[in-house]
Amino acid sequence: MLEPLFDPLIWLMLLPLAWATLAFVLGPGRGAWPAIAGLATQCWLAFDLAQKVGSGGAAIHVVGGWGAPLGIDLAVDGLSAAMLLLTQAVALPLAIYARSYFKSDDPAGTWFWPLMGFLVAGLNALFVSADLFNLYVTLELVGLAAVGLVAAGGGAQQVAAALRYLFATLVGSGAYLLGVALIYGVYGTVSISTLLPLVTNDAPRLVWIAGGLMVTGLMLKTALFPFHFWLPPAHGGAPAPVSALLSALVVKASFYLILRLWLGPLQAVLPAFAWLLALLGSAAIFWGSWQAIRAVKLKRLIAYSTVAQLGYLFLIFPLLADHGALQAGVMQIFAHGLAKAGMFAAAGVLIKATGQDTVAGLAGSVERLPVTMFAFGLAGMTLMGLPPSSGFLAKWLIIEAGLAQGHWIIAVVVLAGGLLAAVYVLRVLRQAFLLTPASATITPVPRMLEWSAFALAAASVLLGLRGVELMQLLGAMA
Amino acid sequence: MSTGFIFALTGAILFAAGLAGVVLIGHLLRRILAFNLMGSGAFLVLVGLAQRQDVVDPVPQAMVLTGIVVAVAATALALALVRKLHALTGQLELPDDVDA
Amino acid sequence: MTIAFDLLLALSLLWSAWRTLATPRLDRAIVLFIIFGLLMSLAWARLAAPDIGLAEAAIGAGLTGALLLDAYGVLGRRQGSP
Amino acid sequence: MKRFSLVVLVLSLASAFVFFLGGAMLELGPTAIDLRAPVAVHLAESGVTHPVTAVLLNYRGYDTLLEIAVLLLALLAILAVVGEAPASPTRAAHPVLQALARLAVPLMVVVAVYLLWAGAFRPGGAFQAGALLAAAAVLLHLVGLLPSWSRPRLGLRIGLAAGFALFLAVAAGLLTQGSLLQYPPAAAGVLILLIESGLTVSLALILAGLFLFLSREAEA
Repeated sequence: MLEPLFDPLIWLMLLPLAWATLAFVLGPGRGAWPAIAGLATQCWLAFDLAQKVGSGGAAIHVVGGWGAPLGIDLAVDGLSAAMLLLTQAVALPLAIYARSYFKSDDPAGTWFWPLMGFLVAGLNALFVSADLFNLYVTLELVGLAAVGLVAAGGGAQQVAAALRYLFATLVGSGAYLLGVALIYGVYGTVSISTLLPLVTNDAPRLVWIAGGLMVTGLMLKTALFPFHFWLPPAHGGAPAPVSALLSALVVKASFYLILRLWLGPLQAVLPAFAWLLALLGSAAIFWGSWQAIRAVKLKRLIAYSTVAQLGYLFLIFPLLADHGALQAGVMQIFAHGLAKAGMFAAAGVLIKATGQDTVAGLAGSVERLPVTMFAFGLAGMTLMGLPPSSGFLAKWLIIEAGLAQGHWIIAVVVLAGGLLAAVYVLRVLRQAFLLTPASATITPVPRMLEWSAFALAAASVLLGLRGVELMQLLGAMA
Repeated sequence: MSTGFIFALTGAILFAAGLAGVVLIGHLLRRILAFNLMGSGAFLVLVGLAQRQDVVDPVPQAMVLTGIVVAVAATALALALVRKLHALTGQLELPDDVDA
Repeated sequence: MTIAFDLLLALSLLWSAWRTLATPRLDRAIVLFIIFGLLMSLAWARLAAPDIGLAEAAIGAGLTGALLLDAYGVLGRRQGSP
Repeated sequence: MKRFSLVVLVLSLASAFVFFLGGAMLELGPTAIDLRAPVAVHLAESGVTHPVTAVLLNYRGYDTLLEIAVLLLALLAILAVVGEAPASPTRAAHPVLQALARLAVPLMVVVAVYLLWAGAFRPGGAFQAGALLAAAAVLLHLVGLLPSWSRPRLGLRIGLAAGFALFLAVAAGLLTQGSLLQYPPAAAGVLILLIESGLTVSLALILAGLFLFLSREAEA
């Protein structure tokens, strides 16, 4: 009976809750080491779990021993295992980064560690949950932790951004909750596995309304165009490690949930909205890229790039009949997650070094901070979709799935988006290659900051060479 | 017309009214009120619709207890942010978002 | 008879919610919101959910109301008229 | 004018939404799953006799675990937002009010203990008890007998986190029984009472903290 005691699935959720609580009790500014030790263990657990799922199929943990629909089930299939892997793999380098980033007197860092712990716990709990109401609680955990991180110790702009974000995320989960209420009203259960055979094409109208509410709420949380208004101030205004966590992971969590509903309990209902989502995704690519090209501030540029890159994820919905489209979506989640975390981390170094957050102020960075600019370039390569990066693989898979099903328009959107990404990435790099103005002063930054940014960006490129393993993992669907 | 159904319908109207309030009202304290109305509406739908035959169902009731606690947590955080914003800017509405 | 009471309660809920959003004075809006919370506890009692009724009265109306009034006291005082 | 058309648009969308939703609600037949039967059947093994408490702390206890995390997290986020500020001096209320509060608070504590104990077999439980204790603290603050909190010292931090930590430890310890939160039927009642007692104290501190940490900052 010792096996459940070491179930990696459950410890991926318990461990971050434990170190978050410990960090809170330890007090203001403390808790970095428990966090890093915890995250390192979680990385190992996530790998272990992915291997088990890859070879043995989906893993289930029956909380309380009751079993759905009376109790709550936790389930991990290939998709969940991939998301867990990405979360730990991004969070660990960012924790190492954050330890050097927040000086001891930085008010933004006072409660960073417990907040980050609850954020990671919420994300992991979300990826393993197989119960619609439990998912609502995890959504709130993620949302409130993210808002707290954005607002922490900030000035008026940051607080305003956090409020905007808070209202968006609360309305989003409110709409999701009403959808769950309607589903419970119709079927008498909120367990995904129990709902799966019950929801059919001739479902009552209420189920369609519920599906619409849940997906709309989650779109708001994912910042899909035209619901992206809250993202640029929040991701652009937060401290760099927070921006990185938010852009790489938090918006992906609500997207994952849309995908989960789409492939799972609401598969009879949601595909009716497929082209609407793809249309909004295309609009997001063009609008986000255009705003990134025009942005004055560096982190604002990167935040708008997130709006654009999220658009690609929604292009896969009309293509999901083909398994390749799911692979494309997950590859894009990984590519953008790693690249954007690396890019925000690099931006944080540049801002610390130059003391300002404008694109124009980057002149001369290449000679002063070569590692960081190289990291920025590598991450940019992934965003543009240049081979051999994972971004290339993701976009290639989308184009392939689109052409295979005769939807060449999707291929056109992807190619145009890549060109626009090249414009805003090259805009930054060109500025960095300019000669240093005589007046510019560059503050030295800790080496650890530069190298953790570099590790993330390099991983986003190298993943392109090892994409096959990830694809195999996805084959293990429930 | 059962008690459950009446309150489920009331909940639907409250949710819509609260949502409209969150979208239309700029004053932040009122927006928090509107958000709370929206939440109460969703809770009423959850219990009311499940009990539309007027038979007690403890499962949605427990869910609503969870939801109420989450709602007060969110409300308190929102109030903290509004008070901070007011202390910093003297405003009770969100300033325009600018990139400069 | 009970249906009539339920309908009356539902209408009072909607009325207090409407007044909460529409009344021009902020302090009245908050008081109306607390009244709304108390009416909600009544509704929970009608739905045979006394646990929620207790929690709603203590947390929904009580604590949330106290938080709102405290915030109003500070923000309203600083701003002059609401 | 633009504002007016926006109001009209949103209100008509909201009305249309209510119309469709209400209409769709009327079409419903009976549900495919009815959880009332399993809730009742397993009540004897759940350790409590009140069905809502059984759902809240046993069948769906995992929801409650995460919910306490949300509450602790909200307090943490508030601390991160408001930062450090000196405790504001409290203004003493009228002596009659203070006397009334001194009378009311012990009564509230007694009722809270009753609610906690009653939760096992009738309406009540940790949430209601904790909320009542928090209300007592807020009352003491309002009449000037309890100052607002300036910052969470170690003792207070332990108190705030203890309920959640205890719940988490019990949940993880029960992994030896086969899964998270799998109470052995014989010990379920005691374990649930233990968790609820811890939660009552921490919930009272957290809910009071939501008020007392916020209250001080604004008066500075």
